[in-house]
Amino acid sequence: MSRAMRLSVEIDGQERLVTVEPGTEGSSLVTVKWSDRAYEVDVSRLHAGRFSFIIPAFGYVSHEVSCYETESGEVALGIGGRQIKARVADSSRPKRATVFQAGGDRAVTAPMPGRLVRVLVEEDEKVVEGQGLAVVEAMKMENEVSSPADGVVKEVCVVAGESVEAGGVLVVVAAGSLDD
Amino acid sequence: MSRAMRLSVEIDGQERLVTVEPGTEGSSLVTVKWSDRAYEVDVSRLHAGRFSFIIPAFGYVSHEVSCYETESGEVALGIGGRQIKARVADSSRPKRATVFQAGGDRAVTAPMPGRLVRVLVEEDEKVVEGQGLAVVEAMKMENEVSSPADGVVKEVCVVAGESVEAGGVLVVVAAGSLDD
Amino acid sequence: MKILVANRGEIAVRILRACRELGVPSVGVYSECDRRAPHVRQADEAVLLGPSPASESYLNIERILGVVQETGATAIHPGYGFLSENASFARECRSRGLVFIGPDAGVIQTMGGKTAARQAAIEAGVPVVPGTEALPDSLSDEELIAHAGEVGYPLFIKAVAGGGGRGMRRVSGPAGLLAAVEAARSEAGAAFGESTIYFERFLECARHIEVQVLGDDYGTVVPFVERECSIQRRHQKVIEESPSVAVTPDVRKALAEAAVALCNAVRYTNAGTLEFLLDAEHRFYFLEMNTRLQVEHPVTELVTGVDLVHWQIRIARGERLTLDRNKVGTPDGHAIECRVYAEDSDAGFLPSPGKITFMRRPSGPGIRDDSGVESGFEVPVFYDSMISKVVAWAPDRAGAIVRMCRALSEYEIGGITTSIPALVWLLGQKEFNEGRFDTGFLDRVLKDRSGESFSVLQPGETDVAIIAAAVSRYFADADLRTAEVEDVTLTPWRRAARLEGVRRL
Amino acid sequence: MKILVANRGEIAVRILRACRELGVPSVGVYSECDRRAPHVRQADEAVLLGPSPASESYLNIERILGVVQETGATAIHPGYGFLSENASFARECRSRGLVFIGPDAGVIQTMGGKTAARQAAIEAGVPVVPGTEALPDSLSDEELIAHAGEVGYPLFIKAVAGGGGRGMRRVSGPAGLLAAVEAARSEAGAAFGESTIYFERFLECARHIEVQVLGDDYGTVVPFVERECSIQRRHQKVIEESPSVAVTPDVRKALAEAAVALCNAVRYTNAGTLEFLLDAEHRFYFLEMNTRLQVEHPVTELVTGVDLVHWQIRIARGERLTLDRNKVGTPDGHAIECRVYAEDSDAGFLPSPGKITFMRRPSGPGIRDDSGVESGFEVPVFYDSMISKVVAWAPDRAGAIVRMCRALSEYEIGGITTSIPALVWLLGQKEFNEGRFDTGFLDRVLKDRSGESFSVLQPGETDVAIIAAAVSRYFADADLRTAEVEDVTLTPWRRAARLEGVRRL
Repeated sequence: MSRAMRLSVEIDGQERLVTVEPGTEGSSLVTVKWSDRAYEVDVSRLHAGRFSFIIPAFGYVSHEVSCYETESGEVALGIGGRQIKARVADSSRPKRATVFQAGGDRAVTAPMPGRLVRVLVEEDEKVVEGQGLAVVEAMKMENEVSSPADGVVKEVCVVAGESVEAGGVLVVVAAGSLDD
Repeated sequence: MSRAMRLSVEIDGQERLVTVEPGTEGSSLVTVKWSDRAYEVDVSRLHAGRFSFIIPAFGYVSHEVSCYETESGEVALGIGGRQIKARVADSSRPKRATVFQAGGDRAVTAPMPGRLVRVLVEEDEKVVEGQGLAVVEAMKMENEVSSPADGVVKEVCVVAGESVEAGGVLVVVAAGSLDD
Repeated sequence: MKILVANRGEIAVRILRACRELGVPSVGVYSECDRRAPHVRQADEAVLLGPSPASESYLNIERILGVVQETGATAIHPGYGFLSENASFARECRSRGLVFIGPDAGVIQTMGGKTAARQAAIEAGVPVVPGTEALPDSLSDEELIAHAGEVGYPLFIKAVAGGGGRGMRRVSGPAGLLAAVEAARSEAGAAFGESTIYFERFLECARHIEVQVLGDDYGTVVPFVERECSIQRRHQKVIEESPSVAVTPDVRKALAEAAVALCNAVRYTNAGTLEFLLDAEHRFYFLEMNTRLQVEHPVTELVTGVDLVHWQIRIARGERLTLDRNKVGTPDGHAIECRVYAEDSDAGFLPSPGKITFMRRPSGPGIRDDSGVESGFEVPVFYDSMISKVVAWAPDRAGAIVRMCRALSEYEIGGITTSIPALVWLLGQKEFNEGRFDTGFLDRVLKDRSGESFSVLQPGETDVAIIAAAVSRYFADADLRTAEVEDVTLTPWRRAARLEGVRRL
Repeated sequence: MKILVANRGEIAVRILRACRELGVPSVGVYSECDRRAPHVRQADEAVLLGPSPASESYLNIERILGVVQETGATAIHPGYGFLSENASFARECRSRGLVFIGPDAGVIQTMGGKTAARQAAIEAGVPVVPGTEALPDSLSDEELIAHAGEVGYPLFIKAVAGGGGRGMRRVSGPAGLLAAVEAARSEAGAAFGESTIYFERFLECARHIEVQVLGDDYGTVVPFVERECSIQRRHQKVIEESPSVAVTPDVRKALAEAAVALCNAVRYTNAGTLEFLLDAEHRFYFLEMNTRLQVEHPVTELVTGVDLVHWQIRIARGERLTLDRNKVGTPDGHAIECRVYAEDSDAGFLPSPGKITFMRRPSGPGIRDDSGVESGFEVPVFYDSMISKVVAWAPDRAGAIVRMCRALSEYEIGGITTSIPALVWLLGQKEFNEGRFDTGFLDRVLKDRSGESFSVLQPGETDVAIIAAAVSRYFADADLRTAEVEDVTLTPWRRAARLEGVRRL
């Protein structure tokens, strides 16, 4: 616990390079810095993933925050009954590559685990942005998954009745104008 | 998880040599055996230290049991709102030696952490079984610690005002008849 | 009596608690994914039904009746959902000499069909929303248009066998009628195996008001003070309360009388709820009846002091109702219930199943938490996403609202995403606080927000969030760097064992 | 108004909840060992007082008043214990222009001295237990014996400045009197710095009955339906309830009148409690007054619907009492409170501080849990061992008892030993269920048990216990043997990091 750590933290669409420095051995204080800011923070860990922060610069308020990594790799911060999403990465390591995003192909994935009820398109079918591609049922609700862009269905990766995992690819859409 | 384990389990003052055998990979069933008994047990772990056991031999009852090791090394089993104490040891390893118990000297220890309020005896003083030796305060309560046997105070290890840990030795009594 | 609770989640826990309090032995049932669910441990006995899909477990009549036989249960409590309004299941139970804790199978059948229930209400002199009888598929387009004209626009096309908003279409004029009829019939046919529809006038700015009743085997029917359930998202209730700010003592009396008239007419027994629409002129219209316990029954319990589940069981074992009708018809204070769903309200209310890593439930004065999950349990994808109900009581409505806000601020569920942020937002809305809303309110304001997040950082909180994200990651890594892991869930054994290396047999 | 809550544990959480519900900003204070305590997070702001011993933190007047200044608090709620009945602290607050949420300092002083309070009661025409005035240390042995003879045996020697049973001795005849006086004086001197004692008749088979009152600044005093607190271990309350089975409507009326008479006489304001003994002939005698909120106030809240802490704050900010005296003087149903202590009841009720590794709190219909700890918190050795209060409400006493039993069966606190097994045993006692007990009941039955464990395995449970002990150990070790640890508290990060080895900066 005696070494500093540099992290990339993305919240509200903005990325900051944050340094966390521990206090002296046995102290509950850490220093957190980014840009022109430096905060002393009194950290109390209540449970794995649950913290109370007292930040003297912000007065005597005890900020109770829970921090959990979600299935999609984001960090969900529970603050005052709200759920804020963040991305945290060890800045010394390369970022997670974003699959399929580079080329013109878009992988359309299941937003949560469930059962594939219907596939609404076929391979080689032209689709427009927002058009329904497949219906996933979870918790008694049917959820339509729609195309992120205009394009052509390049591949249908699932069949109706199958179970799907969160993030599992349902359909691949080759993006591009329909007039191509 | 694929190997059997042999344990010594002491409950209600009686010791049994118990074998735990895992079921097939991925199964929630284990077999627990001792003496002439063998039970299949459907184990569900809710949390570290918290279990639901369904033991077909005992019907469909789900036994919800919590298991925590106490400061003194015992296992506290929470069963139906009651707290049962047990001792569990890996039978392949030697038992924890009982300090001071072998000779005529008895170490009298603090039953819980606290502050030593008063020492009631002096070195070389004769004491009788049940006689108060020291008073430890914890949680606003004064608790008198008494002699486990007739004997002579051989050593007083603490002074009033000091903090004491659970199990910390307060006084050593050389056991023996007072007429010695 | 020995009761098998043919349900799961919070309502199974609720019923099993009642069994324990009444000293009645209980049997819980569970599907494979529910092995760790709290209701399994709350039951005196717990039996595995089968695989996780409801059709193979909680809806598997044959298997459930098999468990009844194995365990020697003599009664079945169906809860809500699943088999609770299945008349043939109720009939099958009774034919086997089992007590079905609910009304008679014939009553379930009559009141379960929407047009039959409307007909019963009309015969009992209870006003209904203007509408048609069941419209056979054989009707010509002209006949359909004529029926719609009589009802008047805007109107709802509804499935006779409907529920949960399926097979339902709103039509604002004759132009869209025929296409909507087609769509509704097809959806209803797919959902219920029965495509028959009917038309009902759509009442604008109406409230959803309902009356809880209990009836015993000796002809006594007791109506309770009303519940207000107008806060709905897509016809699903989100917040319920009792009493309603819109119901005057006169209307309350008239609602109670209407409820008793209809219940007497069909000889209703056990617990049930009559749903009404109340328009801006304080006129009410019978909508439908739920022949079972409702999700929102706790608000009634808190303003009357009556344990409805205790009474369901007592009525089922032949006791007479001894409630003071005047007392249970008048609210003592005010109660509000918030349904907590495992859903990501910021992502279009997407279901959010998964493992609950930590749970701190609200507590303290005036708060009741009926929950069906706990820390360590994995919320399954197979069933409804409601995981908990928080209920607040206070002497008045404003007090109940602030208490609910306080409770939600204490509620913490780690590992999954819940609707709590959306509830907090909703409780802060001016119209809600002033009691000015109807059944369309929530959908309207949600549309206005067009997907805006319910979890917005307040000024100054961004820095706290950055600190939290960074420090939590720092500690997660630090744990792995240090030999002596300081983890509260690690027992001394495991700590010791980790330090001395892994022991082997 | 901005309130500093000068307390810790469940009562601090209770008061902070009330502040949040009333929209009043709050300041919490804490000692070093309480950094992780729930009250620190429940407060809007939280300030470290100092080291853990109470004298350096929660009793450190100078430091607390310093925090008031730093945070701009304008009022202090002292809770119970600590500074709650310290008249000079109350006076100091008022002299600095702070609102002390409690009665006037002069009233605290008058009613805090036991003999002065007795005198005030006598003057107000309220019956007191036969006894003497304060007996100066200068009295001769003969004079002491004469005073004792007038009071009659058996009698109690009590410390004028007494509390918590210290400086108290029971004497059954003249023989032991003088030695007991000596012992009581010495103990009282050590405990309170004041050795003066007095004699009070010991009433056999009496019950401890108390009356909650609220008084406002405008002369209105409202008495509440009584609480029954006879279930005590060594003068410490263990179970409290409202109403008392022993109090008839006539006695209830007379108790309320006596309470009002005394409060009017001393111009009592804010919350307070008058303690009485009630003998087998339904005669009652004033014992003493607690000039603060009591631990057991929730039972009164549950049978009257009144939030006493809300009213404490409202009275302190000058509001008028608007309670219906008839309503709050008549119980609606029955409420029972069980105090959960961190103690090992099987080891002579030894304190059991330590880290709470898991906590599942009871919930559901009719249950309120007021707790001051949570999972991950280390219960300190420095303060009182009460960690939680469970309160059950039902329409009648028998219903409240079964509900309490149900709640205690759900309550799980891992890592420390608690009094829950002893409470479960107590709730099962025939005399308790029949309402046949007095203040000596619990000590008598405990003596009869002579240390027998409250946690006895029932027939057939021994095998389950052996299985549990072995399997839990098996899994603890198995976790260390397998690479992929299945631990619900392990975040995906840590799981991943563990698998790929420890990352370093």
